[in-house]
Amino acid sequence: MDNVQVSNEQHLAMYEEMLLARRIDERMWLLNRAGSIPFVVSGQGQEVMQVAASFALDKEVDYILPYYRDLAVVLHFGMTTRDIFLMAYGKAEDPNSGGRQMPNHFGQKKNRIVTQSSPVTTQVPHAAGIALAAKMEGKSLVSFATMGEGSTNQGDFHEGLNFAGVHKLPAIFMVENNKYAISVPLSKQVACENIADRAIGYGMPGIKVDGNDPVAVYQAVKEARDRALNGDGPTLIEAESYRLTPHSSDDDDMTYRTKEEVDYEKSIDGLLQYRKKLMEEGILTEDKEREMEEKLKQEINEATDYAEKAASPDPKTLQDFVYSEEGF
Amino acid sequence: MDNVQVSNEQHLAMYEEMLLARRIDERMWLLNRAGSIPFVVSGQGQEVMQVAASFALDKEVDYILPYYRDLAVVLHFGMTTRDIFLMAYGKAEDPNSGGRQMPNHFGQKKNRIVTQSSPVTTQVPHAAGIALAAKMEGKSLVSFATMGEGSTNQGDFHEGLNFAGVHKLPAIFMVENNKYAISVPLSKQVACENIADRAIGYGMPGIKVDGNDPVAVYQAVKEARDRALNGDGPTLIEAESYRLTPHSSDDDDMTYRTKEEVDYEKSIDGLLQYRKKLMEEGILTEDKEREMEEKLKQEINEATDYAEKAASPDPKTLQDFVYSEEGF
Amino acid sequence: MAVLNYIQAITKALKEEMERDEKVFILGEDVGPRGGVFRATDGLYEQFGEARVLDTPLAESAIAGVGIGAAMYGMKPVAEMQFADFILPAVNQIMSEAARIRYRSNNDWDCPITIRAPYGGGVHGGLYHSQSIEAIFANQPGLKIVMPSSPYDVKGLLKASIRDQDPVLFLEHKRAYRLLKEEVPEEDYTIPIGKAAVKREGSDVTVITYGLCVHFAKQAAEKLEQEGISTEILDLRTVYPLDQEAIIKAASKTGKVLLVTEDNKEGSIIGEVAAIISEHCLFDLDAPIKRLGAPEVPAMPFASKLEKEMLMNSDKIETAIRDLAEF
Amino acid sequence: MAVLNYIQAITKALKEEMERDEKVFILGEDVGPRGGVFRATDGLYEQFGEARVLDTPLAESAIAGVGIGAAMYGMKPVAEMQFADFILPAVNQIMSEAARIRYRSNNDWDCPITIRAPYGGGVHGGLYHSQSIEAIFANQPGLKIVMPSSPYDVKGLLKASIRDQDPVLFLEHKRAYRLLKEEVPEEDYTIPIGKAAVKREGSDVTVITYGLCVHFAKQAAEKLEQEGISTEILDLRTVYPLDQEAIIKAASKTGKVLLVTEDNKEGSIIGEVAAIISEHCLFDLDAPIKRLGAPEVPAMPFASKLEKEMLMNSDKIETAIRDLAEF
Ligand SMILES: Cc1ncc(C[n+]2csc(CCOP(=O)(O)OP(=O)(O)O)c2C)c(N)n1
Ligand SMILES: Cc1ncc(C[n+]2csc(CCOP(=O)(O)OP(=O)(O)O)c2C)c(N)n1
Ligand SMILES: [Mg+2]
Ligand SMILES: [Mg+2]
Repeated sequence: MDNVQVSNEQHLAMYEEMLLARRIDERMWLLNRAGSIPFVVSGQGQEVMQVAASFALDKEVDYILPYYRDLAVVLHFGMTTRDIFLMAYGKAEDPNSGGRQMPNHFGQKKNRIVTQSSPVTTQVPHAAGIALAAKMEGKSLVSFATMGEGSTNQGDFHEGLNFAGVHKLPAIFMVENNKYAISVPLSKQVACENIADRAIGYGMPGIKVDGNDPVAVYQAVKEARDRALNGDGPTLIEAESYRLTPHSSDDDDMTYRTKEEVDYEKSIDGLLQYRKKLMEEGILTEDKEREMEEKLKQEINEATDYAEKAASPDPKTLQDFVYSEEGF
Repeated sequence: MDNVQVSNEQHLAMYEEMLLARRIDERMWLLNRAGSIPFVVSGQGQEVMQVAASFALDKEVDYILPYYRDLAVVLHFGMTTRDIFLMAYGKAEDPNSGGRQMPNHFGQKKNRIVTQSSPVTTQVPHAAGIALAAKMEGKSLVSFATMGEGSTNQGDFHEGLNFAGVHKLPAIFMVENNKYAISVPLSKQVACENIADRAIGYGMPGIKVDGNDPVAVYQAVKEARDRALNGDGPTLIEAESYRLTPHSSDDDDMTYRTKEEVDYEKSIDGLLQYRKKLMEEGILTEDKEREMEEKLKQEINEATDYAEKAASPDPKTLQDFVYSEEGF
Repeated sequence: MAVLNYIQAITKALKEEMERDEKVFILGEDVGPRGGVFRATDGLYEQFGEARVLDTPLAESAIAGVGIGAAMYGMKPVAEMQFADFILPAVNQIMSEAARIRYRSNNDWDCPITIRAPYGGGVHGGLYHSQSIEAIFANQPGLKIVMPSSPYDVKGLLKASIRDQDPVLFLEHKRAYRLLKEEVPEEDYTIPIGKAAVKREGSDVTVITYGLCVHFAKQAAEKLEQEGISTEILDLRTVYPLDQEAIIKAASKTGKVLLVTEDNKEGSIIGEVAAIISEHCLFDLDAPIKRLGAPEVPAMPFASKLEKEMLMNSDKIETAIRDLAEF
Repeated sequence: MAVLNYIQAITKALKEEMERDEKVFILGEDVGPRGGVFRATDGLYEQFGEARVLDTPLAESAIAGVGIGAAMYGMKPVAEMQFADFILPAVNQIMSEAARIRYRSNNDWDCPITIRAPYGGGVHGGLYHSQSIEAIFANQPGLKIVMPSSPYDVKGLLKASIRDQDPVLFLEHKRAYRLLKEEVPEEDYTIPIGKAAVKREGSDVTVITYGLCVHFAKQAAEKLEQEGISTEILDLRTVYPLDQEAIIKAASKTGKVLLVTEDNKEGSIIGEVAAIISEHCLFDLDAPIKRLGAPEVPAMPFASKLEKEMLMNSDKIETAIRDLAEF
């Protein structure tokens, strides 16, 4: 496939989605530090790959199995800013879990965002299962599962990819390699040069891309999706970037990495690079940016207000939905 | 490394060990069909690789984690023919488990044959753990774990190899690819061309050898052992052959493969090929062979007799050794 | 009405459910051309084809996990674990995922998967082909565990499990496969999950048990009847969550309770049964609750004598009932 | 004697055991430079180096499995599971391997591994950072499960676990880590595994519990003392295998028994405790056994109000004791 064409409108739309994710994320930290919400886990530094990948999918039919850093992915697939803050506050209206799960355990059936748990990598066999079911029904769609690079060491990664490979399923597995698994650096997680090198063991293409390059990510996912729909089976994509925040609001990353390292990585943040490029190419202007920021800020303010005031789950609901209401 | 030299004596010794394993195995089927022992699971077709690999190890220091088809490996490491029949009959004197486990669940501490269970592939992380411990103690030895090709799809394969790779452990993992996992052919187990292709994902060499070529297997394992002792980490070896018997005495392989296929494979049986070669080269003669067969037969007869007459475990011992006698 | 054995009833239920509902499909090791190592899926590959009777790679967490994914999508997967002992690599998928999907999504998603597995000893299977594994899972709300005791129950309960909107662990006693035979109606019927069944009425002693042990309890009860001892037998059918009402009723009826399991006793299902009785029927009891289970041994040995020593049988139950009756 | 909190007692025990015996080493996720996400291994990497405080890849079955291999070789590994919830991928290694190695090899091999894991709720951890997982494992002969209730007990029991010749699951309540403080002797001491401890003498009602709930029970008992209700508290300490003798004694002493767990009630540890009592002390009981546990919900929700509703606390225990006393 030739290099894909991304229009200026698409560039702007992608950038805006990245920015929204970033601004929401930043707000979360403020709320956490102010004691308003108990927990934050961030996608900062991974927005570029998340949005670019999302644009290459079809949000009307594809199933996504995101992991906890994939704020930008679920926003693209239809979760609203308000939904996200309802989740952060653990409110009854939170569409992910009604306040039952910790923040960023995404799930929303109407948008085909498949419910996630905390134990990492369990979603990988699920993605194979969804792709299998879609294939059985002759549907033209893919399942798209993401995970961190540390998580590729779980047995379920191996078993899920192998299953998808053997049955040539329409699935895409994207590893968001941000160089750390909490405190453990890549070099202590794996001995291979690239996570993408694991693909050959499952008989599927393994593609490594710069996660800060939106066009490269877009193209890799688009090609993977085409292959999947053509019946050519799954793809493993590794997108590289860096985790710009501590692992979560409970973490102190200065116990295992240096401020210099983090500062350097912040200076080459993919979002900033993209902004610079769009500015240089005149696709983004100062005016447009101001407008965008204002709009996002207002959206985030409104969502925060709404979520803060929204009702908490009623303790009387504690025992609801353990089993189907019809069953038993 | 140059091609290894195998002396005529070594060739004969290897051949004799292969033949012993084959003759024991054949006896087991007779005993099973006669109703004397309840269960057989065979290594027929895999003796060549098993013996060749064993010769490349040091049976005085290395730890082996064999799987149920590795009769020839445990024989090489010091288990006796008598032990094997005691095991088959489930007798109290069985050194593997005192009759507690099904046959071919090997284990004998004095010979560093690490106790095995039935769920496949659990031994792979154990091999990493033993290699880790040996490395911590500065011992010059390797751990050697084997498994079937189907078993390489278990999560524990992935997790164990990854751990060994990251910590550059002195371990050797040999996959005995006999083309079937019970009824499921290789093509439905994996989508990769070679199991050895999985090695790159763990940052270790992946070597594929013809499991019917004793010198090739010997050399691959020898080189792997040298690398391990040099601190260069683990190796994944795939040795290819064919499972000449049904999966076990409980299986009917004619429900999923043809007699033609099996007959053809029997005609190129590695043991026969090796015999032919040794005969052609004059290393083995008809006289020597007759002598060998006589000796083995006598050994097997004596072992069978002994085991048949040996005492069964006393029901009063049922609750022994759940915990250490000292503990609690 | 045809006489079927226990495993034929499994095959029949699977076949009928697959004919009834296109969304039902089977996945597992050797379930295809081989028809399963016990032949539970015999003929299904031929009838329904490769797409609906899938031989999977040798990886239980994937069997469960792929099934869970398909179930979330809207299919009705029936996953086979070749032996219940080999379900352990799939525990995370079953507990963290299947059992929590409805609750964690606040009823947005669900996971109607059935996981079948042959459990139990008495076939020279040794430590890893003989285990009772139900207790490991019997503390996970969101999951149901069904353990049928006869061919009739197998058919009705397996159909109910497949149709259930929630994940069901369906445990089949492998020794029952060919040992137990009875008439099984041709018609479609289901048996409600979550309800125990009185399998024999009696007035002196109540035996509460499940799975193959129901058969042994019946044998014992028949023998004791000749001695004038009348035994009530309650078959739990669903061992999680338990049918408290039925347990309380059966225990109160005779005031003398024997609980039986093939599992080792400590931490087994019958501990919870005893707890329910001791909470609710204390003043109806005329004798201490008696539990009969295997000794505290990690798993069942291979050697015949050891295996026999460990196994439950009708003699052990008979003695225990008699002791209780005489109490 | 210094006052230590619960997690400091963990660190102290680890440090002392590593100083005492070179074969003791630690492996787990983030246990190295990070000192553990709860800081249980704080300072150990610096003191003992990378070889004895290993950051592992993110793979729990390997953490357990590699530890088991090392234990079989002769080391004394202490494996950390970052949260008890994440032990589930390692269930096969723990049950099929660790727990069965001695038995299956007829005492030829053994597996002296300790597996530590923080369990329990009350820290806004939601469904997967709050669970009680002991019941899952409490049916596996060959394994021991220790759940300390205070810093003093932590130090003595963790040392005993590390020195034990068999695999021990050592479960630490994460909310206790910084909540519970007490004087802990500098000296080396161990507390026997397998023995329960009377933590408070009393004559009206017996409370049997373990872990953090012992703390809540004490609070309740102190309050009730002022009302003239005298409470005996038995701390199980080892929840598997249970100390039957101590349970029977404590239950018989007052004849009124309250069993408490933070786990959801059905299938929990206290079911087995109730069963033991109902087998052995029926005629010593003056009231039905009462069990207090969480409702039957798959795991603890995140939202404060839901979490609070689900959690065990001293008020719930107080009410239950009073009810029993007045029975
Ligand atoms: C099975 C399991 N073990 C441990 C954890 C605790 N944990 C949460 S995130 C994490 C690190 C994940 O690293 P990586 O996969 O690289 O993703 P990242 O957070 O870097 O995006 C760990 C160990 C978990 N959630 N699940
Ligand atoms: C975890 C687990 N699942 C299933 C089984 C049942 N089983 C025993 S051997 C086997 C096939 C193994 O195939 P392979 O790894 O290729 O080894 P082979 O028998 O061909 O030598 C299966 C499925 C098992 N022992 N363990
Ligand atoms: Mg990462
Ligand atoms: Mg094979």
